[in-house]
Amino acid sequence: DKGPETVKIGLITPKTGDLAVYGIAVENAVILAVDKINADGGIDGKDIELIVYDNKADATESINVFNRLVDNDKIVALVGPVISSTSLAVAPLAEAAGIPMISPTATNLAVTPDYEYVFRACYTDPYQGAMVAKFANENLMATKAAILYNAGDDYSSGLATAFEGTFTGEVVAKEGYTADDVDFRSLLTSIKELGAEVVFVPDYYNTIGLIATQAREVGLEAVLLGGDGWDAVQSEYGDVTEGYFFANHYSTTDESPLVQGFITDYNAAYGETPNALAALGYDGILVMAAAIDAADSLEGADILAALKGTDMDAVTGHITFDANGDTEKSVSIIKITNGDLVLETKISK
Amino acid sequence: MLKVEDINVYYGAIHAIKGISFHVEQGEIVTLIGANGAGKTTILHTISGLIKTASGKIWLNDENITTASGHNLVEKGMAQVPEGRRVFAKMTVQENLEMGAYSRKDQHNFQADYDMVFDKFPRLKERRKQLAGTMSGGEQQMLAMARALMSRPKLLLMDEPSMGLAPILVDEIFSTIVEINKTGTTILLVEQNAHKALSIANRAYVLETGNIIMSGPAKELLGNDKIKEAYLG
Amino acid sequence: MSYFIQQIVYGLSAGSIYALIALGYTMVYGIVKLINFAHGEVLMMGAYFTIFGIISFNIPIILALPISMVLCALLGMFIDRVAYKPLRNAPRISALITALGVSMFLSNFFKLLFGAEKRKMPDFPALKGGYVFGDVTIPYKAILTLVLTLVCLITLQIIVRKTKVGRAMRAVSEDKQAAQLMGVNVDLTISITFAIGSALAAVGGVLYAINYSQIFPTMGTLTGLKAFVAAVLGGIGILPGAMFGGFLIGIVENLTKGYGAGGWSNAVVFGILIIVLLVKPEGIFGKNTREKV
Amino acid sequence: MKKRVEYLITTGGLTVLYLVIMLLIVVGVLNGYYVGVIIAIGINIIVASSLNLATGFLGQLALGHAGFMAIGAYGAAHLGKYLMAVLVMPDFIKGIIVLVSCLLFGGILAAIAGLLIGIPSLRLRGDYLGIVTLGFGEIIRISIFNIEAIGGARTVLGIPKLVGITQIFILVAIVLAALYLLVRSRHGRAIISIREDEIAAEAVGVPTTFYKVYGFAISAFFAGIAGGTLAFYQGLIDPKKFTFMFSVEIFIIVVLGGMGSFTGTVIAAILLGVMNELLHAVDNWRMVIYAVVLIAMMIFRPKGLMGTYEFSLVKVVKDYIAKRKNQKTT
Amino acid sequence: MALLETKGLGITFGGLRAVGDFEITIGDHELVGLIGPNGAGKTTLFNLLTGVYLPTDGDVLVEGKSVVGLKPYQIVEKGLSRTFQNIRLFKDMTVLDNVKVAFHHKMSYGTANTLFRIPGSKYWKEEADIDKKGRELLALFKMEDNVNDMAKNLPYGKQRKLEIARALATEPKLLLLDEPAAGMNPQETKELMETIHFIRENFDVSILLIEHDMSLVMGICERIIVIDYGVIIAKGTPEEIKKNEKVIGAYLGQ
Ligand SMILES: Nc1ncnc2c1ncn2[C@@H]1O[C@H](COP(=O)(O)OP(=O)(O)OP(=O)(O)O)[C@@H](O)[C@H]1O
Ligand SMILES: Nc1ncnc2c1ncn2[C@@H]1O[C@H](COP(=O)(O)OP(=O)(O)OP(=O)(O)O)[C@@H](O)[C@H]1O
Ligand SMILES: [Mg+2]
Ligand SMILES: [Mg+2]
Repeated sequence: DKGPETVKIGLITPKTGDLAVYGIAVENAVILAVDKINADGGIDGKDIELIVYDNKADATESINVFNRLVDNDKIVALVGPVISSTSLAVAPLAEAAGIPMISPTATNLAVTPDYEYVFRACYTDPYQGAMVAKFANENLMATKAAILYNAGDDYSSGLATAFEGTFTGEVVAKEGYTADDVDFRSLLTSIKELGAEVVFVPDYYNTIGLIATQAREVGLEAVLLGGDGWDAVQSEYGDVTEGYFFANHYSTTDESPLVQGFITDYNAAYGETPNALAALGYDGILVMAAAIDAADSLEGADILAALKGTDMDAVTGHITFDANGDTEKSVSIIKITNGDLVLETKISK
Repeated sequence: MLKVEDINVYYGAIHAIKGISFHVEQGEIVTLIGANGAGKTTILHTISGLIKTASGKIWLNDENITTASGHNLVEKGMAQVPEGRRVFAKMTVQENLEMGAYSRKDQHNFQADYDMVFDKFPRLKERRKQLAGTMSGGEQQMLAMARALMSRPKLLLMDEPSMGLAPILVDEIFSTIVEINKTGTTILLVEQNAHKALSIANRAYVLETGNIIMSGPAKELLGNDKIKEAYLG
Repeated sequence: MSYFIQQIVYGLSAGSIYALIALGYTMVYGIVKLINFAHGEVLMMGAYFTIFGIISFNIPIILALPISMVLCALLGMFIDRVAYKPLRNAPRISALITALGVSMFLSNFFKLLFGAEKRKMPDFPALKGGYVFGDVTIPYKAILTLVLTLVCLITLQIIVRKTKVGRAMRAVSEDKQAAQLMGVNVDLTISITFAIGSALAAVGGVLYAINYSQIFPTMGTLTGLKAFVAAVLGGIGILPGAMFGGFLIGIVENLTKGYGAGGWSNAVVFGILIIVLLVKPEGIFGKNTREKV
Repeated sequence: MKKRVEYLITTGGLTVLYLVIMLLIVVGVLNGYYVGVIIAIGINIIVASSLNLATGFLGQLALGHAGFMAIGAYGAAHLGKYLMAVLVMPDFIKGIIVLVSCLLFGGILAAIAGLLIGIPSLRLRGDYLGIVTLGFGEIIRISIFNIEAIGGARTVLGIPKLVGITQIFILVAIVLAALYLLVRSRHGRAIISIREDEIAAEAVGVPTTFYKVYGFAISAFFAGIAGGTLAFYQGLIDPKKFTFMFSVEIFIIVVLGGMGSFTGTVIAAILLGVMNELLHAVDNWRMVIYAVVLIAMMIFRPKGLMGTYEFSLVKVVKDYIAKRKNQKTT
Repeated sequence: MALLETKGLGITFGGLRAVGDFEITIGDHELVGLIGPNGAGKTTLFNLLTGVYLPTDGDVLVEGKSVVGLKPYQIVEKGLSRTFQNIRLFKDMTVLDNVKVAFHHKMSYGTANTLFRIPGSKYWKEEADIDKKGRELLALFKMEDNVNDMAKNLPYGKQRKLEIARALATEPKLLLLDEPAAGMNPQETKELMETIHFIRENFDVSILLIEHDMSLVMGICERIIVIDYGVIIAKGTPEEIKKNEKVIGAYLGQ
């Protein structure tokens, strides 16, 4: 019995459309990992064949490309989709098809619980939001918080809701904005008037750059807090985010050879420092490859069994899975200090 | 002055002009008559460069203008009073006249021409500031003629200048055409009102579905029985 | 009260960017009757050109901006020649689709070339801060934006109302064939229109980048759309109307954000547009031109 | 030929087509992937045909159909979730009842929204109406994001998956047939006459305002049905889907196929759907190529692939019979 | 009771009094000409009668009942129908469909009937009925061979005829024709006169006709109304009008 020549793994990620930035970061990291594994001899001597399809961050497209990966390309395992809403669309299909799936970055709570075959490499929105609130409560002793979030984004509004639920002080304002907004001065002025001590702003770093710049402009003195989307904010907006905190999966200042190796390789391949999404993508494929290797089989059920037993060090921390298929990692709280990311503390439940 | 040699014009698959040749000499009034859809407007548009020929040549004063761009022909002394007036509705009478003089190099030198057209069409002088679109059909027709005259054309193409006009204006328009011609402008006139057209023209061509079926001195055609029956009613 | 005034100031500064973009939009629409969806992308490219000039070639912004305006003008003319001119006599909706196609092409092509991520605009120390009146701050950027917008409006008005080119533009907008019969070079006139509109878009793009310190391939899409809404609000084809519409949108947007309805701001903008059009279908400054039968 | 025979021919043709598809699925030529693509195309056909009624036949520029689709999707999904929970009956019957009633419910909600926007704004012309519909679509989208009760920015989950290839085939057939029958009636003639010349239409006795609102509401209704179908196919709704760009994609299908031709809409939806899949080979360039193809198609076929031409099986049959007769007589 | 009666009808655009104090009465089966210089207000009067413009003053009575404020389509239902100065056909519809649209207000089947075409239902009856009527009407205009042509592909003369046929399909009591002979040569005009004659003989309809072609107006109208600057300056038979000094000065010339 010779079996297939390669181990086919699919990746579904947005490469076009508004969310392409995140999709491409994940893709880059996954390709990097696959190349590395193949250079080291592959899985049991077989190369990984990575098949990547764009899904425009759209659910319908995700369903189509998933079917294509399974029916036409005959993949044995799936990494992705990257965006939560598309992961939600694919998860039941993966379950039905018996294809083990690990989404590196889908933070929506509902992605994993109902599906045995579905895992994720990141922690969930409610968990992360709650941990930041806990940090605000216990470490910053904040009594008045404001929340500023992207009302058109489930990641952002999910974190906002979780924060609101856990923060023990008074939430003086919860203000939404839309994905394409660029002018936050009015919102920030109104938050300033209300005297918040901390402002929770769960969004991606580009928007944070804008918001932080304008926060300084309107003279807002409260401390801004954020989630993992903030990662990389220091590279261009170090000055305006000085002294702010955010939750992250990993820290680029982590001394571990795994982390530093990843950063060096990524930098060599793409000329930039990997962000948290890239790190999660990297971990996602490593976990999956390790499981296939451990399973010694290309059967979904075997891989699934191996996945469940995952217990490995990865870039974003030590990974084991709970019954849902979620990782039980602690949250690193990072403080932006002199334009650098400095680990402030680690928080867990 | 104007020579058209064997031109063919198509609208997509429709063969609108089927190998037509004719000429207009300096100082003449030549008229093209023919039923609806015979191709009269198409010919004028082709001469003015609005439509391209499929084959054939057009000469203006011994210069081949077959492929010249429409906007250059005005400088060369050709102007057209288009079918349906086509005045610039949202511009004033004054601005319409300025558009008429658009191609002229002597931009500041046309007061005399204003006087000339206002003298011919006193109504326009009263309405200098009125928006052209709000004027009545007859007034617009006058404006269209005045506008064309502002370029000081040597050759004036006119497409059904009497269409939709009150009888009294029809007479006026035709006498104005004769006047313009007398001041040295050659005229190619397209008309439905064959009787009037033939009575002021020197020569005429009769057009039928893209072909010239008859031509000759206007007076002769006016007496021709076939013409009488088909076009004079 | 000062809080309110501060919101209005921010509104005016955001609004003047919309206004500037709307000027170019409305001008092109006024002449060729085409919603040039690619206008937003030209704006984006204007910002990129400028930033590349500043970062890669170390040109001062005073020089980089005019160069970028020229490049955008050329780009605008090019787009018109390639994509719109062949459809001059086609159904208008076909041209609309082409405009959408060009818009998609440019933003996606740019994404491929330069990456989808947002890039930071260099800081201009001279533009930091603002005049302070009690509790109200008027940022220098806002003043710069406002002044530039007014200058552009006045210049454009003079061009369209007083010059020969302007008259040709108006003639072309009414009747291309008749204009040609007057000796107007229709294609050239339309090219000039696109050139001016696109140069204005470049200015708008740079002002946007200065105000919001970021550029990215899709920056023009929504901004352009809102600028078009501004143009429609004011009365499409009418330059002061576009200006007014821009200010109105900027102010409305900032007030909704300033008073606790940030998530609804775009909805409110579109809501106001709908209400205005229902009351005055031709826009605030528009003239009622009913079809005469 | 009797009308009844004509309808029989059409129904027969559709049945054969359905059987062929099912056969191909059974023998494995059409795998899950192809079936999924067919279903996605089917949904696009429904929404694009509905838009064609408003834009191609009624002649109104409508750039906000994603909004109507969203309303239909949310209405159908929430009612569907509720009904699935409360109804007690065999699964198969329950599925049919829930599907039909929820799609109708979503469609009616969308039609009401169509009325709300249509009544005041249909006196606007051309581009102005386009901008208003665009704005309305955005308002719907933003409203969904801001109304937590219906899901807000979150993906709506737990929607029963009731749509497969059979359902989509029947739905597409019904919607196309309904639109086709509508267009070929006094109502359809009234609608088309408005596109051709509103003033003349009114002058020969067509209540133009009524028919504009009527056409627009029906168009919204079917767009709502498409939205519900999408929800029941995917089992979830991603509120981020219903953007202006999505409205534009639908609009592009209509114009590319030919305004005023349902045949064109079907063909364009299929072509674009297939092209979308083929372009996965060059994923990064997908949108760029799509845009270039779009521009090129418009330049070379400004009236769309089909213009206003309508394919009719009945006509093909008639022509064939006529040809046979000719051969016999000569 | 007169078919059409106007009382002090007038409209002002901005400062311009386009029609003022206009009083006419038209009875059954009349053929009346309306002439006057360009911009006199003839087309505007048609627009007032057919509900396109709302009069600023005065009243329009059709069979004794005011129609002011009604929508154009409602006025069609009252029995007025018109053609346009510049032809307004439904260009991308067939000739037959152009006519069928005009039967709209005589039909009554609803949407349900459209979608569920139950044999023997109203849909079939009404559609069959107008199909027959439409073809007959076109045959009367010698256009039976054109029924399936697109309106835009018809020659100009037939387009004019189709517009008239379409107006007749609404089964009007009064037909308003706005410059039907514009752009026609004398030969075509003669044919048009025959068509109008023919309508007179075969339909129970009155006609009000605007025209600048005197051969046509004088040739077929029983009486003529002349307006200038929106007001009536003369009324009478063709013979009287031809001799009227005012009309000669303002309109006819020499
Ligand atoms: N834009 C066009 N597209 C297609 N066919 C056209 C177009 N313009 C004119 N035609 C056709 O070309 C032929 C000649 O038309 P043209 O307008 O030149 O006639 P004409 O003699 O000026 O008639 P009229 O007396 O009505 O002005 C006609 O058959 C007409 O239908
Ligand atoms: N909608 C309008 N707005 C402003 N002025 C108008 C409008 N409609 C008509 N007019 C003016 O009313 C006057 C009468 O116009 P109308 O079209 O009735 O003339 P007419 O008698 O039909 O002339 P013609 O014989 O040239 O067609 C004209 O001066 C015209 O400019
Ligand atoms: Mg002509
Ligand atoms: Mg008139």
